[in-house]
Amino acid sequence: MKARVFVTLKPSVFDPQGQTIADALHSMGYTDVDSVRQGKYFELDVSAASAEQARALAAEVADRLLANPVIESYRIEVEDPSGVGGRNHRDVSVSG
Amino acid sequence: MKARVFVTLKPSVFDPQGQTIADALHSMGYTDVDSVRQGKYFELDVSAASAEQARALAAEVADRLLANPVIESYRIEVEDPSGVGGRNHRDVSVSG
Amino acid sequence: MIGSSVLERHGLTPDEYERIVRALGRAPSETELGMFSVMWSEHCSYKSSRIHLRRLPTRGPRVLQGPGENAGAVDIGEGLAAVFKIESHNHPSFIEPYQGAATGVGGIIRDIFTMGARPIALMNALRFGPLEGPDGARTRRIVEGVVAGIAGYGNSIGIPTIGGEVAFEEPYAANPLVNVLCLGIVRAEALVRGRASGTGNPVYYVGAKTGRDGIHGATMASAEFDERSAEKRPAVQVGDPFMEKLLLEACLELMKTDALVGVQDMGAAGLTCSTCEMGARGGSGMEIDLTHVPQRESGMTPYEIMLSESQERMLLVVKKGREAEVEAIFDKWDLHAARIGRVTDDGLLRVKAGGAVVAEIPNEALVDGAPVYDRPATRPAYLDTVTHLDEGVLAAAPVPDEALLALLASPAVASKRWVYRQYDHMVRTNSLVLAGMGAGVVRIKGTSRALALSTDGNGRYCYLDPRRGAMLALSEAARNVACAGALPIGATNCLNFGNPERAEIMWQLVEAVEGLAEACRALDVPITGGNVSLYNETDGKAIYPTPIVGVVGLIEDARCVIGRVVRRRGDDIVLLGEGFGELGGSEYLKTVHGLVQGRPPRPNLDRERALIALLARAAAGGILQSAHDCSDGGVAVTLAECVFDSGGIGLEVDVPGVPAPGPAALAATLFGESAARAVVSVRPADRSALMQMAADFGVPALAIGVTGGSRIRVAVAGELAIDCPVAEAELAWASALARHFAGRAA
Amino acid sequence: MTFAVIVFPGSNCDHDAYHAVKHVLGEGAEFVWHKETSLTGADVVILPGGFSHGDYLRTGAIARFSPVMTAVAEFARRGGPVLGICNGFQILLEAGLLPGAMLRNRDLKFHCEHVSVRVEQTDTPFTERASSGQVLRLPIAHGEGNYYADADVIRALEAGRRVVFRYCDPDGQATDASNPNGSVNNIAGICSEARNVVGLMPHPERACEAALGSDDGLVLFESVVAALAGQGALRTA
Ligand SMILES: Nc1ncnc2c1ncn2[C@@H]1O[C@H](COP(=O)(O)OP(=O)(O)O)[C@@H](O)[C@H]1O
Ligand SMILES: [Mg+2]
Repeated sequence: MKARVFVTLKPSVFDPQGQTIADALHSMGYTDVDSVRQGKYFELDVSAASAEQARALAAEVADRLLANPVIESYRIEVEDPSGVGGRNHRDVSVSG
Repeated sequence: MKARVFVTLKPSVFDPQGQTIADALHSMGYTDVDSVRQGKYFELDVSAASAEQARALAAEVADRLLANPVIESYRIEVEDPSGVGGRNHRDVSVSG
Repeated sequence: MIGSSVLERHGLTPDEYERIVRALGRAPSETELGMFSVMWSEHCSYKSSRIHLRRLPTRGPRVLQGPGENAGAVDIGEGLAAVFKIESHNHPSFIEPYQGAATGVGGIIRDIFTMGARPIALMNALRFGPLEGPDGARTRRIVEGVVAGIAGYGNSIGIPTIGGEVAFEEPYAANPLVNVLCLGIVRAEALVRGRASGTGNPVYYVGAKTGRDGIHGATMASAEFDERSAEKRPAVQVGDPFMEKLLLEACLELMKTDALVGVQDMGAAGLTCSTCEMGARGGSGMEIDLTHVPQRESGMTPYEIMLSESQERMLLVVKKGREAEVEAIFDKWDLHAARIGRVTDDGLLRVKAGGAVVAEIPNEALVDGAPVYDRPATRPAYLDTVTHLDEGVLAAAPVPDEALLALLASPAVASKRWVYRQYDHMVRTNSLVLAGMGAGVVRIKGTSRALALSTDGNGRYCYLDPRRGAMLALSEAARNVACAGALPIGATNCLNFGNPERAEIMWQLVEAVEGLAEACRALDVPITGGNVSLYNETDGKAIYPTPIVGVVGLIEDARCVIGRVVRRRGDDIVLLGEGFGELGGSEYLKTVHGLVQGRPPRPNLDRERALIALLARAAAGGILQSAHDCSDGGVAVTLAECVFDSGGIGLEVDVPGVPAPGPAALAATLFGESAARAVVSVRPADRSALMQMAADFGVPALAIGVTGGSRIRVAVAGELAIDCPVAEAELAWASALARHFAGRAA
Repeated sequence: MTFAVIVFPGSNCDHDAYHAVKHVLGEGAEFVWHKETSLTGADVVILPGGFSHGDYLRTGAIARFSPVMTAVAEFARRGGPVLGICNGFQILLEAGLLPGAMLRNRDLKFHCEHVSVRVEQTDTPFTERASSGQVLRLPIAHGEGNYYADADVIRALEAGRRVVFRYCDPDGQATDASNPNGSVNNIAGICSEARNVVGLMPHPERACEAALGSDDGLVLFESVVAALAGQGALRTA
């Protein structure tokens, strides 16, 4: 089963990378891009009996290794195998 | 409007970060995590009239700057403002 | 009257509050209270250490700038000044190792270029808990993060990290130390000061936008850890080395013009500290309007803006009429220079938000108004027991070969390559001694000169005897630069201690400062600045008292620089100085017997001074092939380190035995850590010249053997004590540190 | 002879390249700010090492949009010798002036140390004074020097003799143990099809004086001087 973990800096934390990318886009003429935040994205292949189980595992892994709770928060998406066309039906959880 | 760009290494490209994380997880006892791939995740705040427009802008920006076609491919999600509960209804496009 | 909870949150006592009311002649507004709380915090006001720091010698013929400015400066000849300072970022590095260490590097670099100097070298002194054992996993994560953070910032901005030290001791497990030193070069007459003067001159804000991050960082750095520190976590900031690189280049470009009056970076206590300190130094006032301060988040209150510790921000005062010129320079670097106020003549710091005045405080009150405490100091009871070394245990000593291998593999002695390989130590092409090969040495392009740097400080020594420990810290740092061929000309120090409100901790601090002062006078190395980091303790458990000393040494002819490693087979090995078999507090006792006991070696400042003078002279005379000081692990470890990285050259020596109690005699001779010693190698032809010179300088010198073969063979008083292949010893030494991290996730 | 050293925001080996060319080699050197649009008067162009734009996003990803890069591409198209060192190499890759891309070092750590590099090709303007198979001792200092290109590109590079430098052991053997970052085929540096654009991760400019631990890097700069002297400087109009 696929679990996706999105790790982003907490809103209050400064994101120099996103800022620099936004500046670059502006100087390239993309003035309609108001702001950019950069985060990390993890695709986990997990052996789990259910979406719940997969999500729980992903959350534990995110807590312990993937995300730094001091400055980052994360969001998890699990493809519900029963669901049709996977990507449009998700089990979502948010932390931080 | 929010456009999300997910940049991942092409499957053919070795991902040292993902591999290291997978190894770490295994040594921590998470044997149910079969594999990990690490990518980048961008949240763009864009001024656009429609989801299509936002997606088109994000795609152009991803093509020109956010992703390197030699090693990476990307996926875009735009929150459809008309859609209910945003996150479950998306306009998805895949490249690379 | 104000609630005690409010005062507590601001780390202020009722008396201090009264003092504030007196200074203002009224009750402070919330913003003003916040400003006082950060300026009067231990971190900014030095209220517990000030009266003791006065004891440090800060003057000397070469001193161009002593303590009080953003950094100290010494004259290095040819019209140039070396600007340097050491800073701690201990608490942030525990909370978030990567960013904590990275922003520490960013902060000290700003201190150097605000003086007008081009930063050319970084050093770092690190202390962590044990790499294995109960906290091992957490400690390894902290080490990985701290080293990566220092590398991430220093490498990116392009300043070489040329040296430092790392030690691992239990008391640092919950309170790691991250001290960073930066060195810069400037033409002496071009030194810039952090002064605001010239009524009507505009005040500019340049760099990163102000966010809510780091609010109360300064007070955090002054509050001992406890369960509640979790809430303080948002005080962590993310470093932006790219922004700082732009600031660095833009500021140095601006300083080439004469449009600048004064500049200061916004570090601890952010906008509050930079505005009032510049005003106070210049004997003037300042008025700023917060609506002009670039802000990252909406709806920030004046309190938040004045206390924010967002990184990579500078405050500048420039000459009226030169605005366009100044703004053009920053534009070139894609930086926005925001004009936020002007210099006034009323000695007040006046802060406006739109029309309204939200704070109006005499600069003096904020900068010098803080109370100065002479806190009670009493000798800790633990000293009665730990300073006694029970010889009994030494009976069960392993054979010297095993002891040597154990010492070489101990993290404190082992090669630090795993650390410094992650640091760009060559950028700017000035590094004459590659990392790991001795003290850090950088040449000064355009001159014949070079500067050597070393940081040292043995927490175990200081725990057992803070006065001696501090003397030995300066001694070792000075000896290390002398081993590179340099004459020590100035020092900076970072005093890392526990909670000064405890009399035992205060005693350690006082003893250490007095010891440091005495050593500085004896070796005449003035202290040009430094930093004090207190409250390094968790739930009442303090770190070892740890004064870290950074010494700068001058080498007039860069071609005479020497390193730790012997150069060829057949050279003579000479032992300079004398061993007294002092095992107290030694690495040997800790590693081999698991003891932290006894009194540390007796500092012998006269001999130290003579040895340093001899080393510098002999190196300048070109008669030394290599030199390495005796410290952790004693003469045996020093001898081994002299041949490591030589490509397998061995050595055969015979050292005199020391008169020590029975079973301890051999160990004491080989692994005792008596000060004022170094091992040098010379060509046979130069040997008599060295011996003569040593006699002239009054330094005991003994030719103990030769380089050659492929084994480390050390005899004591004619009896072979150590006989071990270089390859085996070098492998143990080279692989020990990396082994703890191999195969573990970054 | 004039070397143009391009300065991007975040370049930090620009002064090192300048020093090597001007004070060690004794040739002319000039800094060119990235916002410039012309390289008139330049005989050689150096893209120096560093962290352009902080290396945020990807190394070299933002720098390639600098105005000066149009002039660099034009200079290269006309056959002018271009040397990309470390971050300069990464910029050339992002700009498409050289094929492939950089991944993070396989151990995810920054490496700063001297390594051995074997000269594979001597028919480029930056290696003509070296001998084929010569082993140079050069410093590396990078966290993302793990060269990657797909199999076809690698095949084309090898077939076209465009791998100019390879990591090796001191005896010249390109072993896996001597590969500091995991680069495909131990590739340390490559050249363009026309061979005038060369990029490498090691730092020759840091190895031009014995006092710094090695002067093996000097040969790259001496080569281009000889190359230009030989064929008369190919100046940009
Ligand atoms: N944290 C560090 N950063 C950079 N270099 C370091 C660090 N720790 C140790 N080194 C280097 O490793 C070598 C050995 O360090 P150390 O054992 O403290 O030397 P010494 O005993 O002569 O003072 C020195 O060259 C030192 O600069
Ligand atoms: Mg030491």
